[in-house]
Amino acid sequence: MKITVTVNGVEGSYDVEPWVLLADFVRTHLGLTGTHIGCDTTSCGVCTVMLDGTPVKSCTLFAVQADGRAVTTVEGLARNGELDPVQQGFKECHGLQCGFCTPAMMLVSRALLDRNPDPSEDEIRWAISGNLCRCTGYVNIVKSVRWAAEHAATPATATEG
Amino acid sequence: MTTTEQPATQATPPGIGGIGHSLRRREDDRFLRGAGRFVDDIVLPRMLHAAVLRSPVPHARIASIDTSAAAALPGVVAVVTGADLAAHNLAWMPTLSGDTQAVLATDKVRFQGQEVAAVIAEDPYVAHDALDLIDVDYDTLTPVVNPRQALADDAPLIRDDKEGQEGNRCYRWEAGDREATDRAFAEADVVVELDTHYPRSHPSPLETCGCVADVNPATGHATIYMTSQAPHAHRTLFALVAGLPEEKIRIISPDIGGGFGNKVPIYPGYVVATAASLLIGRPVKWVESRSENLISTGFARDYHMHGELALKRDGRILGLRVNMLSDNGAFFADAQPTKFKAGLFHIVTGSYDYPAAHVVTEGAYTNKAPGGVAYRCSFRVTEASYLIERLVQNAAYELGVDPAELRLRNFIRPDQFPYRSPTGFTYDSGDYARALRLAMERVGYDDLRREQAEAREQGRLIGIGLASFTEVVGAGNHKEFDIAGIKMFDSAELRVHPTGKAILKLGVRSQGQGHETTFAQIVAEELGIPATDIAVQEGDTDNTPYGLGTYASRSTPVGGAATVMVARKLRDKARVIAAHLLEAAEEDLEWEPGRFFVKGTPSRGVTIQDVAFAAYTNFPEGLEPGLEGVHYYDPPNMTYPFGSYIVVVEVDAETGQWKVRRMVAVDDCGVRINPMIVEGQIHGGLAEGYAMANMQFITFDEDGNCIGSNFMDYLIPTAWETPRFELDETVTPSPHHPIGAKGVGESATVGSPAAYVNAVIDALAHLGVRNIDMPVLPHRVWAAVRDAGGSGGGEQGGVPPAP
Amino acid sequence: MYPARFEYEVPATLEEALAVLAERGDDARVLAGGQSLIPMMKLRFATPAALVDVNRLPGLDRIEEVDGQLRLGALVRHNAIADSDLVRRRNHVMAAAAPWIADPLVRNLGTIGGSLAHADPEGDWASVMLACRGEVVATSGAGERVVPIDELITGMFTTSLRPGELLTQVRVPIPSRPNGGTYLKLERKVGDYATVAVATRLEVDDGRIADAGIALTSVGPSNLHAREAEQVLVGEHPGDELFAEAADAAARAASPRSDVRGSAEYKRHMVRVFVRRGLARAAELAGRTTAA
Amino acid sequence: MELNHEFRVDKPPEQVWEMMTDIPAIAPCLPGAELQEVVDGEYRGVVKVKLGPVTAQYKGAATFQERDDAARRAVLRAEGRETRGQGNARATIRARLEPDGGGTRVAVETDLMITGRVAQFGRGVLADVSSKLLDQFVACLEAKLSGQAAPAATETAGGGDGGRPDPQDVPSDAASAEAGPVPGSATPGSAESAGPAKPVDLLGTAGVPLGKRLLPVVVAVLVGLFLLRRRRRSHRDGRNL
Repeated sequence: MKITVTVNGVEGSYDVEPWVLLADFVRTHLGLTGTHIGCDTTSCGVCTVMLDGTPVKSCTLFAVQADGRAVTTVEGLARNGELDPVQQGFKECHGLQCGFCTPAMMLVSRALLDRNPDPSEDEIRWAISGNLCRCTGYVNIVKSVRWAAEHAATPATATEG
Repeated sequence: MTTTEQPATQATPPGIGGIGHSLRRREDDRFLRGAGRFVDDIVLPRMLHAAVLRSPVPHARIASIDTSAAAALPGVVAVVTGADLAAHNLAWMPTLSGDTQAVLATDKVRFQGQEVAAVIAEDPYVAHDALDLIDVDYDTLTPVVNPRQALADDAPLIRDDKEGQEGNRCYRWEAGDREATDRAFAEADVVVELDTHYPRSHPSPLETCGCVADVNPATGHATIYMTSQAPHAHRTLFALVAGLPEEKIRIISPDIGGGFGNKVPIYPGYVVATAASLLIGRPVKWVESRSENLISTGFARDYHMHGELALKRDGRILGLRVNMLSDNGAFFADAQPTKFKAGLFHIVTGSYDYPAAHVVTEGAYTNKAPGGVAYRCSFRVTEASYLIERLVQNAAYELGVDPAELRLRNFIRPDQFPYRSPTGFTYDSGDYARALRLAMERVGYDDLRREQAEAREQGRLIGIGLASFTEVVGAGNHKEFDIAGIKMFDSAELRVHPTGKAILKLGVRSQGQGHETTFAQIVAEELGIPATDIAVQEGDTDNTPYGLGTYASRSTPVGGAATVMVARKLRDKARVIAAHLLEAAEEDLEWEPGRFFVKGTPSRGVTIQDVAFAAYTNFPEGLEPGLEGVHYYDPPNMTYPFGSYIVVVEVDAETGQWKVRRMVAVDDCGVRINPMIVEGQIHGGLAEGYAMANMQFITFDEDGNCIGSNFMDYLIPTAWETPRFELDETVTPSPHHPIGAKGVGESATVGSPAAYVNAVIDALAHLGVRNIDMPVLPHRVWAAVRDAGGSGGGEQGGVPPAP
Repeated sequence: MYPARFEYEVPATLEEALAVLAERGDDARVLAGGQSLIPMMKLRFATPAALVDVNRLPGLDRIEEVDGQLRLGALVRHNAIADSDLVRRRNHVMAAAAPWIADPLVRNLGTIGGSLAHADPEGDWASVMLACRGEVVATSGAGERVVPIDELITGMFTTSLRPGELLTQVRVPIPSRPNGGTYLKLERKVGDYATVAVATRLEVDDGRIADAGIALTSVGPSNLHAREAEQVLVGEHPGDELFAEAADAAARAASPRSDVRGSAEYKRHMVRVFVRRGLARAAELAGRTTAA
Repeated sequence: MELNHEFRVDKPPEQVWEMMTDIPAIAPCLPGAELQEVVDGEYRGVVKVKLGPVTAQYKGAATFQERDDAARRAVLRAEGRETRGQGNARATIRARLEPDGGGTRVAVETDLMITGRVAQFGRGVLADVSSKLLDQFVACLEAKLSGQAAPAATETAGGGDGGRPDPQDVPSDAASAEAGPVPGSATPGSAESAGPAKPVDLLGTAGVPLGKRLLPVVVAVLVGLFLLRRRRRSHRDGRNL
């Protein structure tokens, strides 16, 4: 089936079988492997992408459903080579360890900040509660999002070392 | 507030970024852009896809397998069965504990989820379509789902494949002194007992296991990209299992999406994919699903423990007696040092000083997945720490002493180190009382006890749980520690390039611990080369020196020490070159981070970069050129991180729900190389401890079904439930580690479960509740409260049912 | 992770959708939010021959107040309900339940119509609707029929929707009297199914309970409507003793099973606790509200 | 899982015994079942199931392990598997008839073992499904034994299952034939006629949120090829896991 999807700002036409999941399409057809797959039951959220600006689990959506819509993956977070404040925050605050859940966490965080530029710790924890992390205990992920909220408009500050 | 024995160690300026700097991680850059490279991201030309057919039944004889319909499906290249593998002598493989494990079942299936056949196809959808077409006829047998059932006289024999195996016992191992312990118990005023099951758990890293096997049909070279925490050991085992020449095997462990012990063993999928690639001559990818990961790969825990603590009325501990029965599943595949059949469980004496202990361990085969991996812990220390910390807490209730006070009375004192424990460990260093006092101060212990008493009068339940754990990490020393015969040393190779930049190659493998940053910091500390100028390479057996890998918190204690040693070797050589450049005697040179200078004339000096250039361009006559070296580090002893955790909970007795109000964790892991990363490791461990205490477990029903086979049943806490942690630290360096570091990746998982459970028990202790097995589920709490008045003693066990 | 093959239809209008459903009959499954169906397909528990994707049908994503009813299009996503001021003002039970459905990302796609049609006994919306006397509109080529939730849910994963029918709208009466309600759910973590959940609703008139709604989740083969417990309440003055009596009646109505989430005994106990607490909360809210 | 049933039929034991051991005659009482052949005393057949979005097909066989016509006791062992390898079920059924006045008391103990991918997804519902299927089967059997037209076994099983306490609190007696059947659902009437069984919508049966529970179960019932009726006392559960 032919579909037209705008991925990270670039529109393209693709031929895809209906049973191909969006996660698989993004990874295999587009080679955007920053979107990961971690479970079979729509539980872990490591496959999160934004669909028309809303975060969704791309393993629970067929690629054909994205026809005519805009998909943003982690590869589309940086603008003109400059990291999004969320990406900077994750680095500044050690919001990632193995890096497997990180793309999803950052996309959900970006969507949260778009809606609520100054979220409380509870609001952050609630917003990321559809996504699992095994490494960080979430502490530094929360800090990273706060950092991004506080540095929304400013460029990255120097890091130690 | 931070207390340290020595000033915070930041000998180097931020520009160099040695030990003590919270350097931002170098590996982050690729992950932040989605440019990490995990096994499933690897795509090779003409690559095929493997899918594994698994047994739906826990115990059955295979009557027949019909693969014809699957083989006939367009797109299917091959269907592989155990019989096919047997023709190549690959149907069975050795486990890490010297047992054997079926790659694909030939005779019987012995656990639900066991590998029975595999399909190799052009794409993964077709591979899965074909799985549906394989017809297997099973003659089902009675499943054994509980180790006590396994050891009963009439239990069906699970391992009828093993010659001479008569029952389902897979090992028996003792430590300590039985007679001395009996004597101690004879002198006791009080004996406190605890019978508890540490439930089966699974590390379940978010990336499942998988590989891409690429055997070149022309050269016979096998390149295997694999989710491996121990690529070198895996290469050797592959050579032994598959009979491939070891020089033709290259294991590449790319970015690893979490390991936690799950990626230590070799799994049938790796072997099948490699064998298929070898036979077909094309690359083969195998990536397991989440449920495959949960039902078939290395589990952890599943220890049935009985502990008895002998005490004097004044609170002095006299001795400990422990009987432990482990559920090892269908194959004894525990990842642990050969000599120790129950890992280092015999460190169960804990942080306390008493003369006698006796530990009897016994293991049973059951119809469950094999494993017994060190899930974010050092070889069964988690179970040990849990048992002793629960026992001590319960002893306090029996004696009417405050649980903190009882611990303080019995701690090993700082002046007793090195301390020889009654089961044979030599603890390197510690100051347990200081860590506990700090935790008590941070949490406001005395005020909390007052609040608890007041709340009880109002009918509210508050509990304060403590755990003062001692861990043992950094295996090994070669005399006692080997895995499958390979001694547990580790290695580092350092090459300083002419321009003063360096590359460090290690035998260990990061799975998120930040090795690319911390190990560079060690070199920066020792050589003064900025950490940002040092690349760290791991996980490619062709390009890194031999090592045993990353698990059991051994990277920093062993790989880190190897790094220090190789850096020091190069610094010694650099001194010779510097002396040559400065035309001074070596002994007249002084070292400051990054620079040698002539004593008394600081301006006369050369930088390490100058020296590096000279090592290739202008070295003294007779000196070997270059500035490279390698070191294999055989640790003289283990390291013993410790800490004290205090958890405060509120319990709703009506619903059995409990909520963590405070969680204060004081950790002492010796010298901290990168405090930011250390804290991150502790956060993760505390969260996993909470998970196990609260919700995360695998159990089985009496028919042998694995309950907890997916993330809807195997529950992992989200950010919403996970408590907020308050960290603090003390620093007691390891005296035998070259920079005094001890390792930290697992302490928090080892120490914290007892603190959470103790907190819930503490809230209910006045009602007579003494045990609720993990996970402390609301219905268990409710039942414990309900039964507390009766003869049941308010105990809630969690042992899976036997048919 | 690899669903079996199927044919995909994506009608642009309701008429088209109904025609496709009529033509496909039992071969086709309706794809709405897909958050239950697609996982079943990934696990290959479900292998439908065709999916009819109704997500592009216009007009099914609105929340409106019409004729004393709250009307929600079948494609209204859970999060849209959680975020809706109208729902918050008009229905306490729905407002309380919405944020606890699945997890935030699933709520972005999952729909109320899909949930009701899926009829999972551990699903939350059916209990909410039972307590609130909701009904659904089932549309087919033959026209529309309005089906009360009691009649919609016929068993575990089973509804009285007929072949060719599409659930298009959910209707919930807006009480005219002071009222309150809530949804209490015991889940072990975000995204977990309820161990036990209870929807409670009260309407109060002149100090007496004029109408009551109680329904139970995860304690029977389908969501249970605790009618006897409701009858205990109607006509009486709200109060702790009365609520305890209703709670006992509701607990008797439950037929839970022991499983990994808890013993049958515990679940029955939790029904009692939640009904009591839920009614107290409902009464508290009713005391605060005035007629709509 | 053990399911114990006892019931009384208003007919003499010899007659009940004859009817109950006539497997081909009672097999159609199992929703969606088709007895395909009898080979050397082994009854072989398939059961097709449809549950919401879930469809599955089971094949299985049952044999008498013991059969004492004089004492009117029998042990039937049945085993089946899902044709795509997703699960297995096994049951041992011990049946015993005792004279009871002019009628017959029937006691049946079923030891049911269900394994497979679906059984891994939580346990409670599987048990629900098993009981429900047995109930449907029994309702049909009872009708047969008492010589009435068989009720629509397939289409019972709404929320208002007679075995539950306090039925008035359960959603209506959804046994109405209108409730949810899918065209082509086997009814006992049609199933009795020869020909391939069509998938049966087991109304109240499994499914799951995420495919959580399903129905290897069904096979179990194939098993149940026999017996029972309204369950008096059934161990439904077991214990806390």
